[in-house]
Amino acid sequence: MMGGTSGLEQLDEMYESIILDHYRNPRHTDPLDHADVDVEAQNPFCGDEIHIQLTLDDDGKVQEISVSGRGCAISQSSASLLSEMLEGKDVEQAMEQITLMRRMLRNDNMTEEELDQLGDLVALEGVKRFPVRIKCALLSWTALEDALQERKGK
Amino acid sequence: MMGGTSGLEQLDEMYESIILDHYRNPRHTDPLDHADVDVEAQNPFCGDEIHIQLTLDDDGKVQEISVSGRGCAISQSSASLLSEMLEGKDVEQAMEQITLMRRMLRNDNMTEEELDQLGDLVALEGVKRFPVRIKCALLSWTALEDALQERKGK
Amino acid sequence: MTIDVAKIRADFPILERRIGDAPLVYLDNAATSQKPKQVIDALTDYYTRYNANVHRGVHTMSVEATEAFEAARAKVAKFIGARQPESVIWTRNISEAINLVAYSWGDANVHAGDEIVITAMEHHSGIVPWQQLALRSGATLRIIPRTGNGRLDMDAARKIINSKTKIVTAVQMSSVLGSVNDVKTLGKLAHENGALILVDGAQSAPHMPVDVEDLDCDFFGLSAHKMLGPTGIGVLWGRPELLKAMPPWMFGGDMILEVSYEKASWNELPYKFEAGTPNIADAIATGVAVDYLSALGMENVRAHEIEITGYALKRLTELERVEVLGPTDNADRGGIISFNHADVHPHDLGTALDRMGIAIRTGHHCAMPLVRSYDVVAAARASFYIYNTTAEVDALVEGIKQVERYFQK
Amino acid sequence: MTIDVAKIRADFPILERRIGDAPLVYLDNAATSQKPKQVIDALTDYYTRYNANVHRGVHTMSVEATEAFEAARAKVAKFIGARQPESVIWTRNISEAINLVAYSWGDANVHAGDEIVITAMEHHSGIVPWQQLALRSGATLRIIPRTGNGRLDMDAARKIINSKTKIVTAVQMSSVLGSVNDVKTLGKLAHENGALILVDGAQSAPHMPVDVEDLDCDFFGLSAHKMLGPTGIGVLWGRPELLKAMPPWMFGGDMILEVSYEKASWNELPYKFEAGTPNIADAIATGVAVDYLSALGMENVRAHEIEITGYALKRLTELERVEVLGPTDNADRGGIISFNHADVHPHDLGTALDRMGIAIRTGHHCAMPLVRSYDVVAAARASFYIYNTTAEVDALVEGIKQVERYFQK
Ligand SMILES: Cc1ncc(COP(=O)(O)O)c(C=O)c1O
Ligand SMILES: Cc1ncc(COP(=O)(O)O)c(C=O)c1O
Repeated sequence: MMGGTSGLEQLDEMYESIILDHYRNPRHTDPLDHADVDVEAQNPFCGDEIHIQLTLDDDGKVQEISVSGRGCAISQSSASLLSEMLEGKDVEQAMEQITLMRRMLRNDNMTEEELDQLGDLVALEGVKRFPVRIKCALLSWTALEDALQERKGK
Repeated sequence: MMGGTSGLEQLDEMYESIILDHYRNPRHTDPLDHADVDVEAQNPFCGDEIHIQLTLDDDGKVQEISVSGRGCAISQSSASLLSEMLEGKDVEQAMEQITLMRRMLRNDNMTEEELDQLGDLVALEGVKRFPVRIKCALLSWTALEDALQERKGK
Repeated sequence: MTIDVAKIRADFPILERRIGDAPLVYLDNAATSQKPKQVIDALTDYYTRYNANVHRGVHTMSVEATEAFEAARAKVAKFIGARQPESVIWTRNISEAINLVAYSWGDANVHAGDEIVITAMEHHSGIVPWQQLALRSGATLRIIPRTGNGRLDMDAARKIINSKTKIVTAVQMSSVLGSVNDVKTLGKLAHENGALILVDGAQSAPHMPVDVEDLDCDFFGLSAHKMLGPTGIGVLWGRPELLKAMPPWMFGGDMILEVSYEKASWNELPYKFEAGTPNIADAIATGVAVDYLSALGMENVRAHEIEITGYALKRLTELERVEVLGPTDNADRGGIISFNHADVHPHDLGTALDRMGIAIRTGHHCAMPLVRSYDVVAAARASFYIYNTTAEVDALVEGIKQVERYFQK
Repeated sequence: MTIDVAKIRADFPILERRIGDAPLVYLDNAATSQKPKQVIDALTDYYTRYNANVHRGVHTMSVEATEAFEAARAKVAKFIGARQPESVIWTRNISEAINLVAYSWGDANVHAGDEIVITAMEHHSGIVPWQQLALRSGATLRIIPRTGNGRLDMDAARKIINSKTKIVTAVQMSSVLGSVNDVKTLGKLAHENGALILVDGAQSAPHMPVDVEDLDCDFFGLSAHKMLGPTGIGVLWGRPELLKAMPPWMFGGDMILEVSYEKASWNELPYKFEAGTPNIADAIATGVAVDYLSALGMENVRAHEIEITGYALKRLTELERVEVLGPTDNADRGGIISFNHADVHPHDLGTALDRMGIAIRTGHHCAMPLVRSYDVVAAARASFYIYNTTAEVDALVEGIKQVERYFQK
């Protein structure tokens, strides 16, 4: 028979159980009526869609979060993980996490401390070994980054 | 030394002495004041130019001939040979010669009779072994053919 | 008679390739086909023996290159049933071929109030040039819809094509659904209404006999890379009288008869549409690709693909969680099968199958409106060619089952 | 340091070729260069190991092909001193690159009353796209003349380039005269007048160091086939901010972000300008060609060519009946020498030299107005590259002498 089975084990590097859990049970999916940050993103190459909504309090801290979309396990779990990451963070801190996330996927040298700071997000590290999928993992992060940067610009 | 000498002998197949003679001493080059057939042609790829002028008598016989131009030995000698061919011919006969000339250069099977009919023009037969030069040999012939055909069309 | 797949496979060096530990199972032929060594050797032969710029050259290699280049054109003409080699224009790919028509013919002939008709099955390359022509000219773009079972709605076509229609464009085989469309009838409808028809042969020319005279179409396009040829070369065929009347589009060397600073005059067909140094090597190799297919016989190529597609449809529709987009009956259908799995996103499926050496395509397949009409944003697609076997179909199906289990873990 | 010609020659299989009994002496490099085996092998390697359509593919070979394709783009960017790889757009050849600018930038920015400035040394591909843009827009085409000794008349340029000028286009090296033009100064003149400059690098990029940042030009074009690369691929480089502002020209797969029937949005640079499946194999091979040249060092390439050109000028000007068109001093001059023989028409000379294995080009070299300005309709042209030797120059000169004698018979 062609197409040996051995190959599938390598997938474990990307599809950690925490990823599959977030894919099947995405967090914070209820839409918000009103949002201070509202951004939609698409990956034109695979059709993945993400919609992020946030409300911020007066100190610029994230209050309410909604993240929803459709697409592959990587883009959707990453978005769900992003929603958890945002809990209790202010804009500065969120931006920091985005930068760390990017660096992890770019295979930059990361210190122990930095990896610690990423928490559950480290589950996405394996994606870096699947270069075409990095865009999937970053879809929601790039969208949020753009939206926050634009907000800052105002 | 590079570029052996043997090669040049093959040129004799194309540059028969009669060709070189017509190249150096082209016939019928004086322009006519008035012409019944007046056609210019160019080979855009090598820049060769030909100008043919004819007067015809009432029976459609060629009376006066002028053929001039500038270009390579093949295009210019062929034009000069064409001018000789035209002497005393009527339009029908000229068209026949043009067809024979084409066939000879296309390497069609030609009968002895047909080759006889071409007379001096047989000197151009060697051109068929130099495919890029066939256009040179036919430049004036195609121009004349077009002009005569157009005349007939009227 | 059908084709000898084992013998064919021996001609394709890439089929020896392994992906990780697994042998390559290449099922992405609708994106691009693999190349037989004959085609690859033609490139090497050209570059090691007679590489030279064509036309205008008096030296031996230039003459040889010109002859081979023009012979390739004649081979392609014969392959698609075109009577005049000069009606075959080399382009980079079919996308350029369609752009050429939309700009050169379109800008001269399509005006405000006119209608341009495309089908619901067009590739982006068959949508956007016409959409943009419509925007430039003020014409209206109209779409022949698909039926529920992935066929063109020919009744609707009869209404949509009318006296306002200037041109109809249609894929002969859908790159997503595999449907083979009745472009001959569309052509008749177009002609009855004084319109032209352009047939997108990107997926048909590689896989079935094509005869532009029999189809009675006005333009036909193809990409060599999908039919055993190299990347970087395609063809626009057009009825000579149309091409003659069309203004040139790109300007430069080779397409010119005479130039002064004030004006230029144009060379004859096909050169009028071929500006600058052409893709000589790849044109010659395309001639060899066409020789290869002609030697197999396009009827036989088609028969093989009907067989393998039938088998694949049978096996894929047995999978409960898999849904095939488009026709599941094997009539008027080519070897392209798009499908979705209820539990595994196509992107994840593609990555997982790749680990087993199985190359499929996933995404919108450059046909967003069509894919979206199935209420999905992406699909997986397996597509077959002359070297594919039923054993490879089995590998695909077994692979899908394993991935299914993996994602249930 | 200069280059090791014997070692280089061993890399070019075609140089083993014989024409009849004579070894090939290839002096038609301005038309197209020969290819080292490294470049030819890159094609074979691609087609036998990782041929797949680029972008969008999840399977291994598609990823490999995409990486190699984009790496080649980055190599070309580096080779011409461009900082952003995405500012390098693959085209079929430089002719297409110029057409792209004339259509996309030109139609949007050039209007009636504006002026377009070209030089007297442009190739047809650098004349006709601008001439036709002028005709479409109502702009005026103006020509920077040449001086008697085959240089651009820079005093005239200072007058001709004015506030009405929208774009200046200039060959960096003339394909007929070999003159190297001061395009940097032309660029300054253009910018001082609020105009852009497009540099035609068809003959310069293969033969001398090029740095688009140092030249401070706005667009730069080249054809790979003239610089050891395959046929069918060229490059347009443009300043990113200009390219970003320009509308796309060809429409189709890959250049699109999102499509509905009503509208489409465009992908980012460079893809916005690359419609349909690109010429993947030839792009990758172009990267290898650039590697080859970079390993030699473009300074060394230039030094070798100055040497051989100097020798050729000396020997050719010794021939009484031969007249060189253009500069006979070897300063600011590349390895292209056009000439005429008083008694032998270039066409006859070309055929005769071919019998001795010597490949030169004859005709108007796609630069009719320039050639005519020398009051001839055709010229012979010898052009050199890295593999040419002074012994080959001797063969040419001896060949001309023999032909001279032959035509005296
Ligand atoms: C200066 C110059 N520009 C443009 C071109 C056109 O190149 P291509 O035919 O590769 O488009 C040439 C080629 O001869 C050239 O020498
Ligand atoms: C039906 C159809 N048309 C057009 C194209 C575009 O082909 P290319 O990218 O070679 O221009 C494709 C390729 O996917 C296709 O399948």
